[in-house]
Amino acid sequence: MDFYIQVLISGLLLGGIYALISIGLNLIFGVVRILNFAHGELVMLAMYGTFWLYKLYDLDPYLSLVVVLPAMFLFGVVLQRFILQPVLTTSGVMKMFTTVGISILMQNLALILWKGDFRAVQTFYSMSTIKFSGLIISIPRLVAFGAALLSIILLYLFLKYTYVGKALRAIVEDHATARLMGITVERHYLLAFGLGALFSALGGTLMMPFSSVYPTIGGPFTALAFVIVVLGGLGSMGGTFLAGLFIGVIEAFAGTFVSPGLKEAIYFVIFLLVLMVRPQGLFGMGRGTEEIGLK
Amino acid sequence: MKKLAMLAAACICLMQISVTGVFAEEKTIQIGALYPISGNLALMGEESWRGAEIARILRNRQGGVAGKQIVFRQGDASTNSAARSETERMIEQDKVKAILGTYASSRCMVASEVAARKDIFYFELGAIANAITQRGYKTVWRTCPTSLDFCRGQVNFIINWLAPTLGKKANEIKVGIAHEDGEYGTSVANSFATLAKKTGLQIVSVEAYSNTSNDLSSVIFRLRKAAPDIVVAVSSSQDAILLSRQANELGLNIPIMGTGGGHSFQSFADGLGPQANGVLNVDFTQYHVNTKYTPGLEEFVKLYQETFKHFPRAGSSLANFMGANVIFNILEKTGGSFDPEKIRKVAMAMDIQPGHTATGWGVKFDKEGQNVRAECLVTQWRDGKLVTVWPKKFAVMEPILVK
Amino acid sequence: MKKYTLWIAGGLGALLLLLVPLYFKSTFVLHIYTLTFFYIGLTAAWNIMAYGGNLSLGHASFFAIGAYVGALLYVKLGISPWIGLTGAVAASFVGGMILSMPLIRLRGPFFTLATIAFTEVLRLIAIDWRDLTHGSAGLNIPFDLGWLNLTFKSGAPFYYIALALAVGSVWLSRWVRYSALGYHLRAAASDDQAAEALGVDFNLVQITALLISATLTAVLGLFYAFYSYVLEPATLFSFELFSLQPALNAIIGGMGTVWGPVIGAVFMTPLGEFLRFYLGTIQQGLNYVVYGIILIMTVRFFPGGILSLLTPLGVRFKRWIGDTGDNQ
Amino acid sequence: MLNLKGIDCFYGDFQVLRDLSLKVEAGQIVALLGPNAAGKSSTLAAISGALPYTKGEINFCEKPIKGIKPEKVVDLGIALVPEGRKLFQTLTVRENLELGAYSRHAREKRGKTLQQVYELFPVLKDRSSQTAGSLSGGEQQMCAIGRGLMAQPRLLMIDEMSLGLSPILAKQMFTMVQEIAAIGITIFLVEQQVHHTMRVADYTYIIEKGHITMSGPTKEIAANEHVKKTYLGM
Repeated sequence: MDFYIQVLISGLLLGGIYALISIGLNLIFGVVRILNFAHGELVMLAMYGTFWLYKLYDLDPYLSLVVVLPAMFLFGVVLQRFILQPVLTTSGVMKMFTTVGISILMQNLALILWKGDFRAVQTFYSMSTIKFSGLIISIPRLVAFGAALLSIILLYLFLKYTYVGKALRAIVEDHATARLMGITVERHYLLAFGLGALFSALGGTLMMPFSSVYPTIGGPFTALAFVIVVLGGLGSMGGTFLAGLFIGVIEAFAGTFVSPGLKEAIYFVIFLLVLMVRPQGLFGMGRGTEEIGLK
Repeated sequence: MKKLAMLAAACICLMQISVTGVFAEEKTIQIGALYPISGNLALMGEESWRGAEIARILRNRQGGVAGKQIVFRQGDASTNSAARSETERMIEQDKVKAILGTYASSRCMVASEVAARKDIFYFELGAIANAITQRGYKTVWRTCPTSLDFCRGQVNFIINWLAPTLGKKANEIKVGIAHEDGEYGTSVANSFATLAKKTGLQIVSVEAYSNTSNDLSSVIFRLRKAAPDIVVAVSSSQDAILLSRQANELGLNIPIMGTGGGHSFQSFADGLGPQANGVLNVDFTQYHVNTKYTPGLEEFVKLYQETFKHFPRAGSSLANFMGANVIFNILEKTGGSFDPEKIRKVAMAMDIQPGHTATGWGVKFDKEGQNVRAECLVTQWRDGKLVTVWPKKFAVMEPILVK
Repeated sequence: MKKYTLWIAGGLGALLLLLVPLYFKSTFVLHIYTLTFFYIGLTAAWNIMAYGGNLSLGHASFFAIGAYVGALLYVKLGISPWIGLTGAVAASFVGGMILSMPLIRLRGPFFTLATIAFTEVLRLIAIDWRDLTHGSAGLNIPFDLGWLNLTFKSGAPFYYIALALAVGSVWLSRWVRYSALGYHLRAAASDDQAAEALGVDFNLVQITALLISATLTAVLGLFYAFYSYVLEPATLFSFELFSLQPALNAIIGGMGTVWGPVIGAVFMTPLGEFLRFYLGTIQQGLNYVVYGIILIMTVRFFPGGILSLLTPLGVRFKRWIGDTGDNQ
Repeated sequence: MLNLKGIDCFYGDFQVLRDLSLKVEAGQIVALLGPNAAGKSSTLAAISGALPYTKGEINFCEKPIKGIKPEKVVDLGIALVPEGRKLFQTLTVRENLELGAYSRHAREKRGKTLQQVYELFPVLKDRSSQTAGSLSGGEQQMCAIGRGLMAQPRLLMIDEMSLGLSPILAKQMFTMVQEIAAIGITIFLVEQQVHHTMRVADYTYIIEKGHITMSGPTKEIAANEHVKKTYLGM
């Protein structure tokens, strides 16, 4: 029994990180309606930021958030303003390919600037664990999980109770009508992209104590985040969180009891099944999704 | 209309430029150097290339081969398809008569196939798949160990050191394998399983995982259940760190033995810190080794540091250095000629005993073109350094058992 | 009169292409041509789905299905790849049917995501199913010369095979475009509801396009496998090489048109080789940086692709190929 | 107040508006009537800046508003209640109303305006914390109009208000419109529902195939034989 609980804990902790990265994507996907193929690269960039702050200035990964988060927010805003905004009126396909271009560009710039080495941060708490009644929990993973939970709650409150948050929700649902209300949609796109980058950066930085970074690390995160966002439902932060945990747990159990090599395949199959049976997402609102491809 | 004409002209130019290379000069020896220097394998590919490059620089300083300077025509085998294109290009456009490379086995399989069908020499200095020299081509040679040699190194160590240390007989030793499911991990794991069966080791668990995975807890759980005496890990890069970290997080108290790749990288120790201590590894010759048996190693490291401004990142550059030197020696003896018969004769006649090259490997090619005197050494991470611990003559420290 | 002379020009062009292997002895040149032909075929096949406004980023799956089925039948059972073709077509047909189950209800980004997920699943299975595919270690096509085995010493036979495949694919994609199916697809692309109001069964149209596109891709995959003699999941299921690249070619050439994909492939394939050679060896990754910039710039400044730059000529070109009305 | 002069407007290759001219005088209720697909919604889209027009000009309070983006048109004091309500279904009624007051001049006073809207439509106050999607058709229409009022417009344009409402409800809504006009807000009604519209409108335009075919004080229009036959079914 303990064994199953241990696997479950592992999956939940992993799912927290996944959720964190995915809410960033959900904001971008939901608000700006761009299929952001460069999402994993945002995570990658944040991880490198954390690494270099640690390496050059001996800054602890958690402290480096102070620098990395604003920087990544700004990066997201710039990306949206100068690269994506100009193609916003073209078809979805074109927007998507712009992000593919950004992804290729960022990956290879990282390769040129920082080489292919995998880099890790070594902190005193990297390996620290909590042990009780035969269960082991990694502290940095727990911290990441807590941060994920906290930031999802904060984001929820922000969307629920602030005026800007309400405007963002309105845009998720119907940006044309939001415009009729006088909502400056483009400016909110900037905000959404910035926040999306910020949450991805948070996920990336919190992973650094127990993970390593290299130029091509982003790809799998992009795919994963898409799966989670679709499962959780567009525009639904709670749904994304649950879907993140769900995928984390599925991955842990499938990996442990089926085969570690097939764990990704299993969640992709679930993804396809969900698209087949309930395309509006397992937990989600799925409202306003008709426009971007769900019937 | 003007736009179109310009576009068409540009297209044609592009075709032309990509098709017409710069022709080789007579006064130099042109060799193709094919490595994956972009894409997923870029890191080790580039490190491997550096080894060959150092060998070239050194040899040119000493007067080159048969009085001619050596020039590398570089190719980027970033994908299998690129490996093929680049091989064709180097042969047809750059007119190279021999190619060295490749680090990754699948790239080598493609590239050497192209080269062999055109009777162009292919010298493999770093890829380890057994099949490379088993296809019956007379122009494909390999100076480095095969994946079977890797596993031989591991199995010898397990039987001759681990078993006595644990107070067990060889056939009581249980081994768990965790390998990345790429071509490297799969072929090494297959070799290990084959060899282990012959020697009576028990394999209790074989876990394949994707090297892009960001969580290996399931691998750890499965290994924990199987409870082996040692985990043989075949990791390509960051997954080596991840495996060790999660083993530690999740209380897998079993010694881990890497198989080159990610376990040989300095980043492994940098990332893990003290936790890296005691992790075993089997690989090409590394830098902390009994230099009596590796003449030329210190010179290599010195020149590497001068050229690239830091300590070599892994032993694969050294292996490529050694291999490139063997090729230069062969060409020296043929007087710079690429005549197949001459090269074959010279190569087959080569007979260097172990302990006389920079990697400590001897040189003796078998009929298939494989250097049978290449061997893998067991190393161990000790205080951030990858120290050779086995076999004894190469060792600079005694191995220790860290769970 | 004018049309007559243009036909002659076209014929001369075709003849020149046929003569290329006689003139160029270099297999490298032939290889670049061959590769370009493969990509013309792949892009044209991919484009058939794009007529309906649907963007697949999972065509590597069909490519790999064709390659694996053909190669496995040959390596394991000794069945000639020419007969194996039927197997490849059948397998990709089944694959297309399976994929169309989730796809029926999806459009836009979700459609694309589903195709990616489908490919990932197949890729992971191919890696895991080692008894059959030898996993990542890969399968080799043995070097047994002969037409029946699709194994040759010179580059010329594959040059002609690839040329024929390219011509065939473009012809098929053109045929589809101007058939009732193509008309329905384009109606569906421009406005679903209007199309459905016209009595077009959108699902049926979409699935038919998918199946044609999938089987064509599989056929190309089979020949590519024998051309490249090593099969491994990392290459055949490669997102960059066989899912993304055809889409890129089509977009850069002009998506949803007959000739855009051809122009895109003819432009991009040598460019990729050229960039890798001239930039990749100067600084690792530099070629892809340039590649990424080209992509971003194309979308931004020429969203209609290269073909849209050629519009003035395009009209004349259309007249030349005997195409009336119906601009793109 | 609002003045459209010779508007030509295309939807792709298809011309939706031909040389369209109309005027909305301050303080009036003006109606634009016409059959399906006559160009009614396109006219509104052109005014609100969502649909560019190739010829002609639109003036609001004597100032040209061509090229002003939809989100800025609201700031001028023009609010549109779109066809089909277009409420933000997952947001609450209150949130919907609040968002109506997004434009700068309206935002400061949104608390006060909200009270006014609640007075006008008491049912919205009761439903304020429900999601807009859970409202009935009539309530949704009230919410949509309320949302338009939240922008503190000088001109309120309502597209197909009666669509999908029961005759009794529709009648109530038109009475509401009169109440709103009484506060001093100019109203531009775009309708297919002729009877009720003519009951409340001061001035009426008839649009057919993208062109104004008839206009005049509502009473005159109602007396017109052609209108009687085709629109009033008499």
